[in-house]
Amino acid sequence: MTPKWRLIVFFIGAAGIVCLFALVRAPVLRLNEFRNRYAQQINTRTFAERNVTDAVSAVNFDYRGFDTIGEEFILFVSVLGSLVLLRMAEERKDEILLDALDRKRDVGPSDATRLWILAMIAPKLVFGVYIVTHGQLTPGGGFQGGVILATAALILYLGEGFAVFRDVLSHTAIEVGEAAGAGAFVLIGMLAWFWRRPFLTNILPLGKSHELTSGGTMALISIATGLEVAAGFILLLYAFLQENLTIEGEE
Amino acid sequence: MTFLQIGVLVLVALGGTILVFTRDAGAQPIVLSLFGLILALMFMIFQAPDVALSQIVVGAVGLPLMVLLAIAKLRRDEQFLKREKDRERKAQS
Amino acid sequence: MGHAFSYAGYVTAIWLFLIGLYGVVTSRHLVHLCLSLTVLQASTYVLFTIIGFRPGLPAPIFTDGVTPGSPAVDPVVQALMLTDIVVEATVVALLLAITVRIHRRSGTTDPNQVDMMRG
Amino acid sequence: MQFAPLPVVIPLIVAAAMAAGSGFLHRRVLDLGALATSAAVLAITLHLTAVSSKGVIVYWFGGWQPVAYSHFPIGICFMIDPFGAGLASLVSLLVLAAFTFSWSYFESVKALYHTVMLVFLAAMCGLCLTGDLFNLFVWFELMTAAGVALCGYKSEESQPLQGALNFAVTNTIGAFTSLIGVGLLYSCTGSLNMAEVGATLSRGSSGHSFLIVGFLFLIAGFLVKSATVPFHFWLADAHAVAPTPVCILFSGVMVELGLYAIARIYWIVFAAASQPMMNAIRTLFLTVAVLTAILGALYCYGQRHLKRMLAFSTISHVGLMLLAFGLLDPTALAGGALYLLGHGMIKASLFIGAGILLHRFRSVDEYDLGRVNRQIIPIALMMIAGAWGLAGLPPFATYFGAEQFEHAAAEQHLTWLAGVIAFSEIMTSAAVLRFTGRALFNLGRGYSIASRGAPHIHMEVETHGKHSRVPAFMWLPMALLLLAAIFVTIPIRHSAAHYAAQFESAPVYESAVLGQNPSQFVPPQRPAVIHDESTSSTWWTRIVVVVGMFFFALLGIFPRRRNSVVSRALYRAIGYPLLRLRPLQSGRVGDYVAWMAFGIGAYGAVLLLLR
Repeated sequence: MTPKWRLIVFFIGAAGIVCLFALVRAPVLRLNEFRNRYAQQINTRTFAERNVTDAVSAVNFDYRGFDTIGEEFILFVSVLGSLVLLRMAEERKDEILLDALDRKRDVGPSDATRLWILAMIAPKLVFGVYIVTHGQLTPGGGFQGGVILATAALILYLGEGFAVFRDVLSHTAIEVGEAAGAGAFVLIGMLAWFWRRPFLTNILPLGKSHELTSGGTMALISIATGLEVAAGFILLLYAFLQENLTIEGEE
Repeated sequence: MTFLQIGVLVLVALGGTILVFTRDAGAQPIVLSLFGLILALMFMIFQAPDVALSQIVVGAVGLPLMVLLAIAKLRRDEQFLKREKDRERKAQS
Repeated sequence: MGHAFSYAGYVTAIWLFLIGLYGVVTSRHLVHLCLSLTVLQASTYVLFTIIGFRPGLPAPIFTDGVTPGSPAVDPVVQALMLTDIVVEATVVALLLAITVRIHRRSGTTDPNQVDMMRG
Repeated sequence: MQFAPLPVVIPLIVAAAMAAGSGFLHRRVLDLGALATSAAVLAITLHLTAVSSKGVIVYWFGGWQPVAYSHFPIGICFMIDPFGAGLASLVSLLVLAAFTFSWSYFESVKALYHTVMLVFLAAMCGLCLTGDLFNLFVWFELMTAAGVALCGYKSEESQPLQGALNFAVTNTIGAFTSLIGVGLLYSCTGSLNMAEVGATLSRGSSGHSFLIVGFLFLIAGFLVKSATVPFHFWLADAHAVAPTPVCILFSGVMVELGLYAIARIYWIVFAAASQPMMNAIRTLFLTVAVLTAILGALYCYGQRHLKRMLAFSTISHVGLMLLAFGLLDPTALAGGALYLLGHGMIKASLFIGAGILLHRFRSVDEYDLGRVNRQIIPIALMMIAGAWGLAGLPPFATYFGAEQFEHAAAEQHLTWLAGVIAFSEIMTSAAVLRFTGRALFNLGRGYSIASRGAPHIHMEVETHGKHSRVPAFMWLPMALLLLAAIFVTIPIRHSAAHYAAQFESAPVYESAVLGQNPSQFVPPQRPAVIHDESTSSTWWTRIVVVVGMFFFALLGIFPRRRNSVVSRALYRAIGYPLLRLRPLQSGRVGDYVAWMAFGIGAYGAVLLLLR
């Protein structure tokens, strides 16, 4: 198709889509008696049933925890897919070149900059861990905290270069961490199964409200998610950074 | 209050439009990051702090970062391919 | 009928959906195509947000000042959006990896020039 | 039912364990583990099929039974009936076949291949069993992510990448459209559970246009997945280039899962509420089905690359299965289910055949091959048997399936649909026969008119080891799948109609899921029947199909001189339309997305105008 015809086809379709949306305007915008019953059930019961204060985390990790398993594995598989596509394993043999490159990189950022950058890592780590562990109490949880932890690794790379990044965060260890995080979530679900309860049943003691231990398995799931997400994002960083450097090394 | 809500929605629509019409690779990560921030702001205003936090770490930091790295890699590959071609040409002549 | 914000949100969602589609259709660079996809997906965020929002109600986090069990904004759609955000990030990562790979193999990032198969 | 979550949970755990141990696990350990896992999942899903035949199994994750919440579903459930569990069994059978085939297959980059395949298995099982709309979206997206990763697995060439790109972009956009549909329905019904949403909609306050638009957006993603016109373009690009074991799953089940989801959504969520619009919906689906079947068959006949040929044949057969669903009749649906099982197995078997040729001769191109080899003759014979099955001829399950929906079409005074079915069967099987004749028996000369302009795709070798022989774990699954496609009819042929009638009655699922009443299914007044007596008209159609199949196959192998009457007529009927149609399959993702937008608009327009 020529670009012109492509646009014509698209605009005909787009006009149709606009009409469709316009037709359903009223039922979507009007409040009916059904609209918020799911939300009401969750909002009224979360605290009483699960001792947690963040209803969103309760939905994510308990009421609809099974969705979150699927979501974790979407992340897991996409990271693996990106690794396959960027061919990590194949390019391992070029690591010798990388070493030569790292020596060249000695004239990187100045010491002062490095210090500043490194000084940011510790608070990042603390913040990330805080977000992961307080998922059931305040906004946040394994997912958000995991990404924050991964950005700490990025700062390490910016400050110290790829060699240090690679030494501190061994690729194999991160891979194992990612798989362990994803697997742990499923295993926590299986815990109840072995007690002949439905998969993902929250069988641990629910603890006291407003405390870290509240919510039973929710805290554990949040930590597993955090591990998986942090490791997954670091692996993505690895994939993109390493290939960059391989090319550079060939110069 | 409604004013604020409508304002941020208009910003979101504008941000999306600008992002789609940004064809310059250098500007794309920045515009994407701004768009992510606007979305996070929208989530804050509409009382969704969990989603806002997640949008800030992913939409405003993680995603633009990946795009940045990918663009950098594309540029390096470009140079690499060009050099390969030059080398081939030299070898032929 | 609904509130003003929900009209604005609805229109915004439709607009983002269409402009994102338009971006994908007219894209000449695979990175740009990924970004258009994020715009497309933002339409689902906006739609879910306005569906869940109730003016005057607090966020569904029952800590300071919010009595547990009292009405709040819909937490279910927020949980769905969290999933949605992860999906978006990972899909874009995959597509960027494909982009880099395509560029390596065929030296182009224009989706209109990578056609080796047709017919 | 304690086993219900295992088809999803076991592959996920094994996948995570394999990824964790990828550094030190030996390749054979991975192979054995993957085989054992898929065999276990097969056993469990077969067991679930057997148990669910006594009544729908509902499994609440986290133990959130709605009974405690005034019958409001607060968690996620699996809703298992013989159709869903049977489809999950087909999924795990084909995954087992794929893993068997890949025993000596390409080197795995660590454990990535096995891991991603297992996650793919889990996602497909989840899609078959779930009873929750958002959960459906999650498995859909997981399927897409795993599929894209697998499709681009051999990314040394550019074509797999192009296929993966088109696959990823079109399916992702489809998924987002479906998500908008989920949002629309949630806004109106306040629930995500299929049965609850269906019950709320049927209480009815939302209006017809809302139902149409919600339905359309919700199924848009699955229309893309099941490759109906005009959402079908990505399929050929992705299937032609993916590694063979992945093709087995793509064509054998993934596409059909899209259809399954559409049928499930329609019957549980919308059927009761959209009763007055049933005719419009039937017209839409039949039109689309006819277009898909004819277009796919034409393209299929016009290919020279075996995998691409089979991919287009899948599109054509999806049209037939959509036809079976679109008749909105339990007999037709039962036939469609039977057809789906038979087609999945036959198509998987043919793709294994393509994999064997690629292993043996490093090519699957009709004109590049052309070597008679005594060793390859059994494979060639199995290809012919596969073509026979694609043509819907006895004793394959496809025959018994097609027979049923032809009957149902005749009952609705749509006898002409039999012609469309026959056309699709003739062209797809003739293409495979033509390929076998030319490539494996070295028959024929010159180029067939139909191949003009067909893409020539270079394939890379996927296997290592000796290329001079065909190992047993390659030909054995091919033969066993063909046998399975014959014998699968015996246990299910007579019960299929009963479960099809159950599948189409939402109240059964509502009472089972929401737990208000006992969930015993009472068959409707006029029970769906399996037609046992083969009327003379079906025999006539079969004879036409056999004659047509050999006619077009021979015509492709021995093209006549250019100005003979036959070849001019053939050019007008097949060659010319193909030449005009080929540019549409442009390989450019922008075109495909434009057509998707067009498709959504057009489907909506048809439904709104006919309502």
